[in-house]
Amino acid sequence: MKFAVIVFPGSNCDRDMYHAAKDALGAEAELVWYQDAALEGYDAILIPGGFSYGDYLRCGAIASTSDIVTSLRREAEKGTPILGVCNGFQILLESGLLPGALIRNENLKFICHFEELVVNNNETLFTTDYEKNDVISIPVAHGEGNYYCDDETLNELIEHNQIVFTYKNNPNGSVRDIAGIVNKEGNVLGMMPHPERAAEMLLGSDDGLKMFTSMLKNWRDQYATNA
Amino acid sequence: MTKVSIHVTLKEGVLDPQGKAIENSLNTLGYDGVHDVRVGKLIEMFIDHDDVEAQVKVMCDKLLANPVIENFTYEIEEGVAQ
Amino acid sequence: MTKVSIHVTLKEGVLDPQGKAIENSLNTLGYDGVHDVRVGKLIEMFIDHDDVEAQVKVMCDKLLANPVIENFTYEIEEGVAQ
Amino acid sequence: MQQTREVSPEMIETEQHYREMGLTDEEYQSIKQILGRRPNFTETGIFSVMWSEHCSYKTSKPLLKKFPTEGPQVIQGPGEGAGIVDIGDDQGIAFKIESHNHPSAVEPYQGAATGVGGIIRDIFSMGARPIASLNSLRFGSLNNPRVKYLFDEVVHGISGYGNCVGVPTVGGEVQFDDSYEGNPLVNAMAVGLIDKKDIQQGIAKGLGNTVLYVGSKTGRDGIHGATFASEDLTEDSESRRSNVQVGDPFMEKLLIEACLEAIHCEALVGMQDMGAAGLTSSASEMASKAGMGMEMNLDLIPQREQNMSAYEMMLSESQERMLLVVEKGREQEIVDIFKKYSLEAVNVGHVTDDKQFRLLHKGEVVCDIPVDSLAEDAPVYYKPSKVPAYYEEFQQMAPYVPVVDDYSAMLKQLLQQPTIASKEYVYDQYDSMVQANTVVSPGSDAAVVRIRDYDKAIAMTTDCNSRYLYLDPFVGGKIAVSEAARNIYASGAKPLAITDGLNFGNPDKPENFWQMEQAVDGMSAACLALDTPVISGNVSLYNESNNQAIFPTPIVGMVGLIRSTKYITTQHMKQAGDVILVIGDTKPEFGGSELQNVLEGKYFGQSPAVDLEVERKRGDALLEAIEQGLVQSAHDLSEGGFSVALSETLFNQPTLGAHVDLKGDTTSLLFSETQSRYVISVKPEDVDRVTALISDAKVVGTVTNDQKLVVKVNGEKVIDEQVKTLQDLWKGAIPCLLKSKA
Ligand SMILES: Nc1ncnc2c1ncn2[C@@H]1O[C@H](COP(=O)(O)OP(=O)(O)O)[C@@H](O)[C@H]1O
Ligand SMILES: [Mg+2]
Repeated sequence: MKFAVIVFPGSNCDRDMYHAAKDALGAEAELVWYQDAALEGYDAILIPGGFSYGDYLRCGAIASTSDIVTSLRREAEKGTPILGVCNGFQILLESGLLPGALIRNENLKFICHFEELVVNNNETLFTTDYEKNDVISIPVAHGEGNYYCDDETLNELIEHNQIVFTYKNNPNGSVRDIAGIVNKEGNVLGMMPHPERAAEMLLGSDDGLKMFTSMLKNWRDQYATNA
Repeated sequence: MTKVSIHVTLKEGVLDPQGKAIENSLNTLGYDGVHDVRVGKLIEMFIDHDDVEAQVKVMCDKLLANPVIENFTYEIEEGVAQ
Repeated sequence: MTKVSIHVTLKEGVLDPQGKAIENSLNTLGYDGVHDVRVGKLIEMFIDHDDVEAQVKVMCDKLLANPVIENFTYEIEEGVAQ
Repeated sequence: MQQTREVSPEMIETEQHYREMGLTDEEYQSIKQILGRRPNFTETGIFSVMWSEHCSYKTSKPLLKKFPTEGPQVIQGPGEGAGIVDIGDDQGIAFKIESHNHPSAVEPYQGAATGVGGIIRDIFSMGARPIASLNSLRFGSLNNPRVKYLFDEVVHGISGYGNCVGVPTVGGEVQFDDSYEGNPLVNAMAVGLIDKKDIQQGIAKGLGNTVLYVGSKTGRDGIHGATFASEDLTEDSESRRSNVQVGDPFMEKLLIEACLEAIHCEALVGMQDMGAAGLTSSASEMASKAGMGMEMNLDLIPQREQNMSAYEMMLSESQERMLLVVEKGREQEIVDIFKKYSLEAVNVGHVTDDKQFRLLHKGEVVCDIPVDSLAEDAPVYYKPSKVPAYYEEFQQMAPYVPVVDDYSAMLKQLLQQPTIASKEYVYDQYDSMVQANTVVSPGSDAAVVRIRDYDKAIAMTTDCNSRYLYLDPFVGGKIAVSEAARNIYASGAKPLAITDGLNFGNPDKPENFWQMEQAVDGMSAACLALDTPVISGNVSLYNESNNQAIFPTPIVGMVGLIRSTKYITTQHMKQAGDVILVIGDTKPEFGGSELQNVLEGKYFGQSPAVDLEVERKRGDALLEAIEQGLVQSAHDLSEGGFSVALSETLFNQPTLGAHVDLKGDTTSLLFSETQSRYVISVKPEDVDRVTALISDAKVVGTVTNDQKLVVKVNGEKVIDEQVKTLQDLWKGAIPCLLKSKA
């Protein structure tokens, strides 16, 4: 399985994501600079955290206007698994690949620590290795992770089981304690917490690794089916 | 060269933590008649273009405001030379 | 109840990295006539007070603007009822 | 449009305008002699910044010479952007500390942010990838609203910049004392990892080679200049303008990636960041170090504002700028690398062989100065020093004997002292984990970052208890280094080297200069004893408010090597049933202690003593025990003494408690700040081996699972508290102070 990690100017969790896929999971991974706009030939696409374009204007806004996002949309339509973490989640929202928006944390401060998440949906391409309602420990590190959407969108998210992760102790004020959501088709997942920082016990938790193993297993299954 | 001022404000209904924090501290400082504080952005720029208004609209739609949470208005100062 | 809009802008000479990033992005998107983009804050509020103007000035001095790097202006909309 | 009004060379001399730029009469005369003529306006400005304390270290140089700087572990000592120590496997660790005190006092957010940006540039300009940063902060009392504002904004600025550039902020310290009321200290340390073969120097070698300017454009930032230097300003124009330096972490992030790519290009000859005195210092130092000269055409300098004069460009402190020297004819290779990151590398000049620093502007030579006179040959002063009266008085005093009647209440009060209280409010705002290498985040003794692909890690800390230095700068200087070493040892690391951030008052006052001398002597002695040479540092003088100097605050940033990730140790108790030991005896030492502060509201008497030989022996023995796998947790004892340290080992371990049983003087046992002590926990079966290795370790109690802290002295229970109660007080103290209305 081959992962692409998109690198925007100002991305800063790109290498972390790369190492999680390559070293912790043992898959193939490549860093793809945002100007090398081709995303064909990868089995999954990772959009890392960081401060693309310095988070200026709105987090993820400027990155979402770059050409590579056009390729990203094409891949999303094709069904390629796409995982956006933190700034990657913000970029997915700004580019309309996921519904809603992220606004500043309720306490107006950047927060960085481990948080407990509840796995609400373990039937996505990204979460099948978890049990439903598992509580996992994954770090958050963000200033604008307060998920917002209007009631109509929220009802849709609930109706289609799109809320994948919620916080046990909401740290940022997000609607319905939302930490991560998936699109209706189930192949684009965005989340604020950083699974790539929880992929080895040496760093305090490997609860995030199952996201990567889930992607790998589901890719294998699909590969087996197609073959 | 035309000077343009764009006001980007949060939509009604969208929580504004910053506005609330400012309101609280103003109230704490003794300015208790202050309420409904909202914080938005003021983006100022100069544009060289034939149809400034059309351009401003597109730029706001495409980049400067996020329609999920924000509204925008703009003012165009005719014939400004720097 | 009076509605007040406060514009907080960066003083001349102060680097505005955000404005610069927005300008670059707009230029990259093809809006190349855009230049000198500066980003400020727009703070809107309602005030119940006899002397709104005096109060607004003090609030800006004390809290809303950072006098070391920012300037402010304000508009008071007379007789606004929400 | 505001512009600098330039004064003629004659007027500079006759009206003594050089004084307003900070030059003395003698210095002006020697400039005249060096040039064989009167310096013009731009040249006077250039001399004034290069001969300032910040760039020339003219008063501190004689002291800095005393520091031990050598050792087999030292790859690069003081003199470059940062020092480098060897960590094996052909890898080195580059690190340095830098102060941004005065900018932070004026504009705390930007002051702190640009401090972080500056020190990170020092690291990657060496060719090292920044892998961690720390910060050491000092403020006045948190009851003061201005101090609250400074504290909040400084932390916010560090977080805003550090998080964005993607360098984890893994540790630091914050202390509060009245002496910092009007003059906060903001020192930032950055640490980088480098392959030895990639080490760069800031050097302008090779006649005819090209000088490239990279990064942000130059504006009028930070030119506070002389009062006359501005046109008569109407009040209006004054209030519309500002010269405050603003940081752009996004630009810095691009520079990091581009510069670290550029070091692999053989066309690159030398690289240096533009720090204090920007273009002037980077260019002249690079040329002087190479024994060459440099010529630049200022018309080519990328400028953010209109009509900038040569003086303004050369003195600007705009951030996020780098100067590169590149082989002639191969500029394009470098230009292309920067282009990938949307950065322009602009050819602004070339290396000459006449050892002159020559600048052209609008077709005229605006500066022609022997380059060595700006750098290596800047003046050096030997200031008079004098023992302060207060020190002699303190030395005569009888030892301070505190009286405590309710020990539990005192422990609770100590845990709420802002200097001791949890700093979670601060470090929660820092991204301490980006890069996914942070093994021990803020909240233990030293921070630990692993070295990817190797089974090793590095430990880092900043320390300085300035209260001891105030009472006795010589002993306090020794303690500052020793305390840093203790934190490094306790985390399972071998101390390697230090960087020092010397923050003092006005050196022209002999009493202040004496403090500097003594502190440096004390630090040097400790560095020798602990085998931790000084590999980099920074000096910040004139830290005073209301004509009162700050406490002498030579901050020590230390780095150590953890030889295997198995040895990584934290301060927290691990398991019920483990045995608790204290290493080192306790004496009644309360001068400069937190207890003295609580009881008396001031510091007086003698500082605790320190025996460097004992310090080293205990540290080495503890490390030996750790490396033999015998130690479950280790924590050094510092402010507040044993009771505070023991409490800290239980915090954030929700299931554990501790019962200890001591004999002796209760107040000393609980609160004395005797040096060179640790509290450790070991498995019961390992106790004998540990006491055999560490001769002065004594069993004092056990780790329990009742979530209580129980202390008996001479058989009598003096503390019996729920850990949760203590923890809530400790965690809540700073947020509570910030919220309270003064
Ligand atoms: N400004 C800061 N930035 C990051 N971490 C900090 C800061 N201040 C304190 N800390 C962290 O809080 C913990 C306790 O600090 P401190 O009480 O100074 O420890 P010690 O007494 O062991 O030196 C340490 O892990 C330290 O790194
Ligand atoms: Mg410690």
